[in-house]
Amino acid sequence: MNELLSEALTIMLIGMVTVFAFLTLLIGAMAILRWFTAGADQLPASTSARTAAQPQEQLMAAVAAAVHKYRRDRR
Amino acid sequence: MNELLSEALTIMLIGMVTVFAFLTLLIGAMAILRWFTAGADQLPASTSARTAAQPQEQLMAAVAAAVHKYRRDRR
Amino acid sequence: MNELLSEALTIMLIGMVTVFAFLTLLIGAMAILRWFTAGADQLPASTSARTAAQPQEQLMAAVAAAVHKYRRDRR
Amino acid sequence: MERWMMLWNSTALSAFTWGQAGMMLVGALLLYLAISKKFEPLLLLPIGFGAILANIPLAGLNEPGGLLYYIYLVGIETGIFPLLIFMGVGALTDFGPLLANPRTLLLGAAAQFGIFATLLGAIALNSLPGFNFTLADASAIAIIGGADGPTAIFLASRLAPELLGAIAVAAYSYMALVPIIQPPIMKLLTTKEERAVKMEQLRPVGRREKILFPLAVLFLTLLVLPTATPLIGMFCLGNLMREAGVVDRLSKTAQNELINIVTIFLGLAVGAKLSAAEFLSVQTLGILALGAVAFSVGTASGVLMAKVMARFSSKPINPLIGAAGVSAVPMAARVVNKVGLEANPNNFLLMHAMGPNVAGVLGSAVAAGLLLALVG
Amino acid sequence: MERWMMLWNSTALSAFTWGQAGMMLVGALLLYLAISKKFEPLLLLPIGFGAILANIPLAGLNEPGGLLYYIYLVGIETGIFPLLIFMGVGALTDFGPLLANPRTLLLGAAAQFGIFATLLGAIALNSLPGFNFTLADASAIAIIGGADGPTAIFLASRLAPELLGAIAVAAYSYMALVPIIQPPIMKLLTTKEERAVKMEQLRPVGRREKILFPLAVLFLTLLVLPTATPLIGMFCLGNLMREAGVVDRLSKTAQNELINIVTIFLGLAVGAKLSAAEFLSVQTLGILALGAVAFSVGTASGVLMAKVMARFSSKPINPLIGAAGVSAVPMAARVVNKVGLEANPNNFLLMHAMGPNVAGVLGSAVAAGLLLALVG
Amino acid sequence: MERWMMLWNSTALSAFTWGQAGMMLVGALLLYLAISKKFEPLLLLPIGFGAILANIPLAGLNEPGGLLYYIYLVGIETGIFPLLIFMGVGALTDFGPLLANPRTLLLGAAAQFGIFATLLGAIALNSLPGFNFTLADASAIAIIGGADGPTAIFLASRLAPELLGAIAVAAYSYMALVPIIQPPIMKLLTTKEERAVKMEQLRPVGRREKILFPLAVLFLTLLVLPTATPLIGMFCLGNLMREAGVVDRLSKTAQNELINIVTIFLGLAVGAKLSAAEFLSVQTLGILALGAVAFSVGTASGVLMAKVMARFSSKPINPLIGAAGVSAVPMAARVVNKVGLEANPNNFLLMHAMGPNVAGVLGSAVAAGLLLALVG
Ligand code: NA
Ligand code: NA
Ligand code: NA
Repeated sequence: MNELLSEALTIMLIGMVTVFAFLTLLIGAMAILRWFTAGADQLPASTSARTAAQPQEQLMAAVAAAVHKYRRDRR
Repeated sequence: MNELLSEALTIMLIGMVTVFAFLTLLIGAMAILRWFTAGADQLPASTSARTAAQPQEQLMAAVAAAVHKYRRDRR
Repeated sequence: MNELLSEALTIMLIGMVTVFAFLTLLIGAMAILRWFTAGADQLPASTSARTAAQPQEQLMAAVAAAVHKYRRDRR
Repeated sequence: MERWMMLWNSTALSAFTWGQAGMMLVGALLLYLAISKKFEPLLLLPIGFGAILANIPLAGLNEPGGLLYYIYLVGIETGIFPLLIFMGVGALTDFGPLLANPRTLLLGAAAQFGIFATLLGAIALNSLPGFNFTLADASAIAIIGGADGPTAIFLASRLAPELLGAIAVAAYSYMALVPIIQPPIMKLLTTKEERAVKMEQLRPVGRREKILFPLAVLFLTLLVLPTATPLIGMFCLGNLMREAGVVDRLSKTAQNELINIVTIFLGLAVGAKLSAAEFLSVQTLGILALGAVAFSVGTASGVLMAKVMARFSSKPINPLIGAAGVSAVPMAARVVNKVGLEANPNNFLLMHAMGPNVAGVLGSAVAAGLLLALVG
Repeated sequence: MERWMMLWNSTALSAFTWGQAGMMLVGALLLYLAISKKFEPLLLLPIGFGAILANIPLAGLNEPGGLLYYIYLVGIETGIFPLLIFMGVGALTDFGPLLANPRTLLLGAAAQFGIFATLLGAIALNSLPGFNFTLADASAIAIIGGADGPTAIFLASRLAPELLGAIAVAAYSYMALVPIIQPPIMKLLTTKEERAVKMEQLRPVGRREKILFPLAVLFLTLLVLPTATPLIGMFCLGNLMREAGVVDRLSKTAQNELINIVTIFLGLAVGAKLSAAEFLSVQTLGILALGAVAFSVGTASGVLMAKVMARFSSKPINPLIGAAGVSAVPMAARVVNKVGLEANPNNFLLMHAMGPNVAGVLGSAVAAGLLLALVG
Repeated sequence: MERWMMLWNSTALSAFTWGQAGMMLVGALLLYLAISKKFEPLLLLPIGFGAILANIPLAGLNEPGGLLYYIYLVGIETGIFPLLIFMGVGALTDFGPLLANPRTLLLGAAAQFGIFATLLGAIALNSLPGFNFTLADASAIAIIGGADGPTAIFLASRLAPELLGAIAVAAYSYMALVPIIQPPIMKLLTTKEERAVKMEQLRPVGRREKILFPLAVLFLTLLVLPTATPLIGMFCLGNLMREAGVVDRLSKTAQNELINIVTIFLGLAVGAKLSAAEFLSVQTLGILALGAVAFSVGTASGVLMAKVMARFSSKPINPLIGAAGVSAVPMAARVVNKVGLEANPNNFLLMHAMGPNVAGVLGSAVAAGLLLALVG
C-alpha cells in the first residue's frame, strides 16, 4: 500500500515532467515551423471551411442567375 | 409425422396467443404513454421530418431573399 | 534461370493471345448487344448523370416557381 | 504446352456443371426482375449478382478465402447484417400513424396468422414425397409470411441456413408481388361499400410519445419474449435515434450510408447461398408455394380482423387497412390506398394503413422471437 | 403443455436478477440524460441503449454469438473503434488558434495534473474498505481527467477492461457537466479584473504551417513516447487529411459517415460493458468521485498555470483560458467564453480558449501513452 | 529510478534502427509527393502515413494486436479491400465511349504488352546479382504495367505479399507520373500529322446497352477465365448498379462513402507493408526500374497498335489514343487530349481516349486473372 503510493507519486512526477517536456518541445517545434514557413504565402488556410461554404455559394449563384435571366426576359 | 403436425398446431396456437397478447399489452402501454405525456406540449414531433424539410426551406428562404433584394434594387 | 526465362516467354505468349482473344470476343459480344438492343428506344442513358443533375434541376424549378409567384403577386 | 493445358483447365468451360449453369440462370432471372420489373431492386440486384458469382466454377468466390465466403461468415452467420438493416429500418420508420390509432396493432397481430398457418402447411407438405422439413425448417419458411426481409434472413440464418437463399428470394419476390397478390383477396372478402368507408383524420402525435414508444416496445419485449430482443432491440434503437432529436447525425447515417453498405453486402451473401445443391430441388418449389400461401392467408386474416373490429368500433374502420398488417412496408399500405381509391375516389387510406403496416413489422419480429424460443 | 413451459421459461420474467434490473435502470438513466438533458447524446444514447440490451436475460446479446459481444470483440478489444473516432476528431480539429499562440500549449500541459493527482487519489482510496485498485486500474481511472472520450476508452481497454464501462460513463458524464463543474472553480481562483482581461487578436495562420503541424506532433511523439503513437498518430492522420487540401473526400468521410458509424458501434459496445457484477459496486462510486476530483483539479491547475503565465507575459493573458486546458472540446472553451462575458460583455475568449482546448487533447493523449509505457 | 529507466527504455530514441529511420523518410517522401506534387494523393497520403506509423519502434502498430496489423489482415490478406475499391471504380466508370467505338478494346489489349514484357524483364533481371525473383514475384511486379492500383494490390497480395508495398508504391507513383512518362514516347512514335488527325463524333449509346454490357463482360470472363472473376465481377457489379437506374442509393454509396472508407484503410495497410527489411533492398530499385519499363512499353505498344488499326480502318483514327490503353484512368486519357491539342488546337480527343482507357482496366484485370491461373 505504502509502496503503491510512492509508485503513484513517482508516476505523477514523471508524468508531469514528461507532459511539460513534450509540449515545451512542441512549442519549440512550432517556432521552427513558423520560421520555416515564413517565406511561404500566408494563404487563408482551412480548405475545409472553404468547401463547406460551396453549396451556399452555388445556391446564391444559381439564384442570381435566375433573377438575372428573369430581369432580362422582362425587358 | 402426425406428432410433428400436432406440434405445429400447438406452436400455431401459442404463437397467435402470444402475438395477440404482446400487441394487446402494447396497446395498453400506448394508452399509459398517451396519458403520461398528455401534459407535455404536443410539439409537432418528428424532428427528422423537420430536418428533412430543412434544405427545401433554406432554399426557399434563399430564393425569397434574392427576390426581395431584387425587388428592392429595382426601386 | 534459362528455364524460367522460357517459361516467362510462354506466359507472355499465352497472355497476349488470351488478352486479345478475350477482348476480341468482347467486341463480338458488343456487336450482338448493339444488334439486340437496336429496337429499344435509345434513351439518353446514364441515369446517374441524370440523377446528378437532379438537385440542380430542382433548384432551378424552385427558383422559377418563386420568380413566377413574385411576378404574379406584383400584378 | 503444359501451360496451355493449365490455361484450358483453368477455364470454366472444362469445369461447368449443369447445376451451376442453372443457378446462373436463376441469378440472371433475379437481375431481370430487379432491373426491368423493379422487384425490390435494392436486394434482388445484389442477390442475383451474388448468385452468379457464387456459382462460377474454379473462381472460389464462395469457398474459404473467397470474398462471398467472408461476407457470409462475418455478416450472416453472426446475424449482424440483418440486425443492422433492421436498425436502419427503425430509423426510417414513423410510428406516428400507429400511435394515433393504437387499435390497428391488432391488425398487425392478425396478419401474422399467415406465418403460423404456413408453418402448419410446411409440416403437412411432408406427406408428399421429396419433402422432409423439420420444425426448424418449417419455422424458417413460415416467416416468409412476415413479409419482412431482415426478419426472414435473421431467422433463417438461425434455424435453417441451408434454406436461407430460397427463403430470402421468396420473401423479397412476394414483397414485390404484393400489388398483384393482395387486391383480389381484398376484394373477395369485402363489399364495395366496405371498401368505400372513409376513416376519421388521425390526431397529431406528440414528440415525447414518439420518443417513449420504442422504449416501451423494447421493455415489453424484454419482459415477455427476450429471444425477440436482438431484432426488436435494434429496430427500437434506430427509431429512438430518429425521434430523440439529439443524435440526428447518427440517425441519418443509419438511414443512409450504413444501411446502403450493409444492403450491398447482405445481398451478395444471400446470393452466395443460392447453390445448385440447395436451390435446384423440389423443396424450393415447396417454399415458393408456401410463401404464396403465407402472403395470402396473412392478407385474408388481416382483412377479416378489420371487419370484426369495424363491427365493434364506434368510429368507422375500412376493412382494407387490415391487409397492410402483413407489413411489406410501404408497398402494402400503398396497395390499400389504391384499392380504396378505386371504390371511392375521395378515400385516402394511406396514413390509416401505415399503422397496421408498421404494426406488422413488430408482429412478425415477435413471431420470429417466439419461433426462436420454441424451436431454436 | 411442454411448449407452453418452454415459452414461460423463455420469458425474462422467470430469469431476471436484481442486478440486471438495476443495470437497466442505469441504462434508462443514461438515455434520460442523453435525450432530456442533452448530456453528450451522441455517446450516451447508444451507451444507455447498449446497457439495456446487454442486461436482458436469456437474450444472449452480450454472450459469444451475440451482436454486442461481436462488436466489443472487434472494435474495443482491438482498440480500433476509439482510434477511428480519434482520426475523425483529428479531421474535425482546427489547430489554427493553437498555432497562432503556441504558449497556450503549456495550459494544456498543466491541466493534465488532474490526471496524475487522480492516479494518486485512486491509490489512496485503497485505504478504504472495498477498494483495491491496482496501478493499472488507477491509471485507467485517472485518465477520466483527460476529459477526452476516445482516449479514456482506449486506455481503459488496455489497462482495465473490467472498469471500462464505468470509466467511459464517468468520462462522458463529466464532459457534459463541464458547464456546471468548471465555473465555480474558475471564479474562486480569479478576481473579476483578471476575468475581464481582453486578449490580443490572433494572427492568421498559413496553410503550410497547418499541414506541417500534425507531422511535427507525430515526429515528436514517435521520438519521445512511441506508446502514444496509436492515439496521436491517428489523430494526426485525420488532421493531415483535413489540412492537406488534396484528399477532401477522405477527410469528409472521416468527419462524417465513418465517425458516425463507429460512434454507434462504440456506444453499444461500451454499454455492453455495463454489467451488474462490474458496475453495481462501491468501486463505481469511487470512480465517479475520482472523476469529479480529476475534472476539478485539472480545471484548477489550468487556471493557476494561466495566472503564472500572465505574470511573466508581456501580452495580456486572461487566466480563464487555462480552464479549457482539460480539453472536453469544445464545451470547455465555450464555458470560458461564457464566464469571460459575464465579467466583461465585450470580451470574446472563444478563439483564445480553443488553443489550450486542443492542446489538452494532445496533452491527455501524451499522458495516456506515458501511463501505457509505465504500467501497461 | 526504476520507472525513469522504464521511461527511457520506452522512448524510441533507445530503440531506433537505421532501417526504420529510412522507411520513415520514404513515408515522408510519399507524403511530400502526395501533398505538394498531388501524386495520387488519395492513396499516397495514407500509404505514406502508414509507412511512418508502421516503422515506429516499440509502438507495435504493425504487430499482432496493433491497428495496422488488423487492417492488413482483414482487408488485404483476404483481398477484400481492393475488390471493394474495384466495385466503387466500376460504379464510377462510364462505358459509353467504349460502347460507341468497340474496336478501341484492341488498344486496351495491346497496351497490356507492357505487363508481359515486364514479366520477361523481371526474370531477365535475375542474371544480375541481388535479384532472385520467382515467377510469382515477377508476375506481381509485371502487373504494375496494368496501371491500375486495386488490380496490382490484389494480385500482389495473392502472389508476392512481401513485395506488395513496393509494387503498390511503384504503381501509384507511375500513375501519377503518366503526364511525364507518356508524351515523349507518344511523340517519338507518331508524326505531327498523325497526332493532328480528328476523329468522328461518337454515337450516343442506349441505356439497355449500358445495362447489358457489364453482364456480357462478366459472362465472357466466367466462361474463359474464372480466376479473373473476383476482380471483374466486382467491377461489373459496381457498373451494373450505376447503370441499372433502380439502385441509385447503393451506387452512390459505392462511389462515395464506401470507397472513401476503404481507401483510407487500404492506404494504411499498404503503408504497413513498407518495412525496411522488405523495402530497403536492391529489389525495390529493380521493381521501380521494371515499373518504368512497364509503363513505357505499354504506352508504346498501345500507340503502335493504334497506328496499325488506323491503316486498316475506313474511319480516321488518331494513334495517340492508343496510349490511353494502359488505363491509369482518367489521367492517361487527359494526357492524350493534351498532346492532341498541341498538334491541333481544335482536336478534342478526350472522349475518344476514354474508350481505350476503360478497355485497359478490363485488359489488365484479364491479365491479372491469367497470371493467377498460370503461376498462382
Ligand atoms: Na410482418
Ligand atoms: Na485532455
Ligand atoms: Na490496365
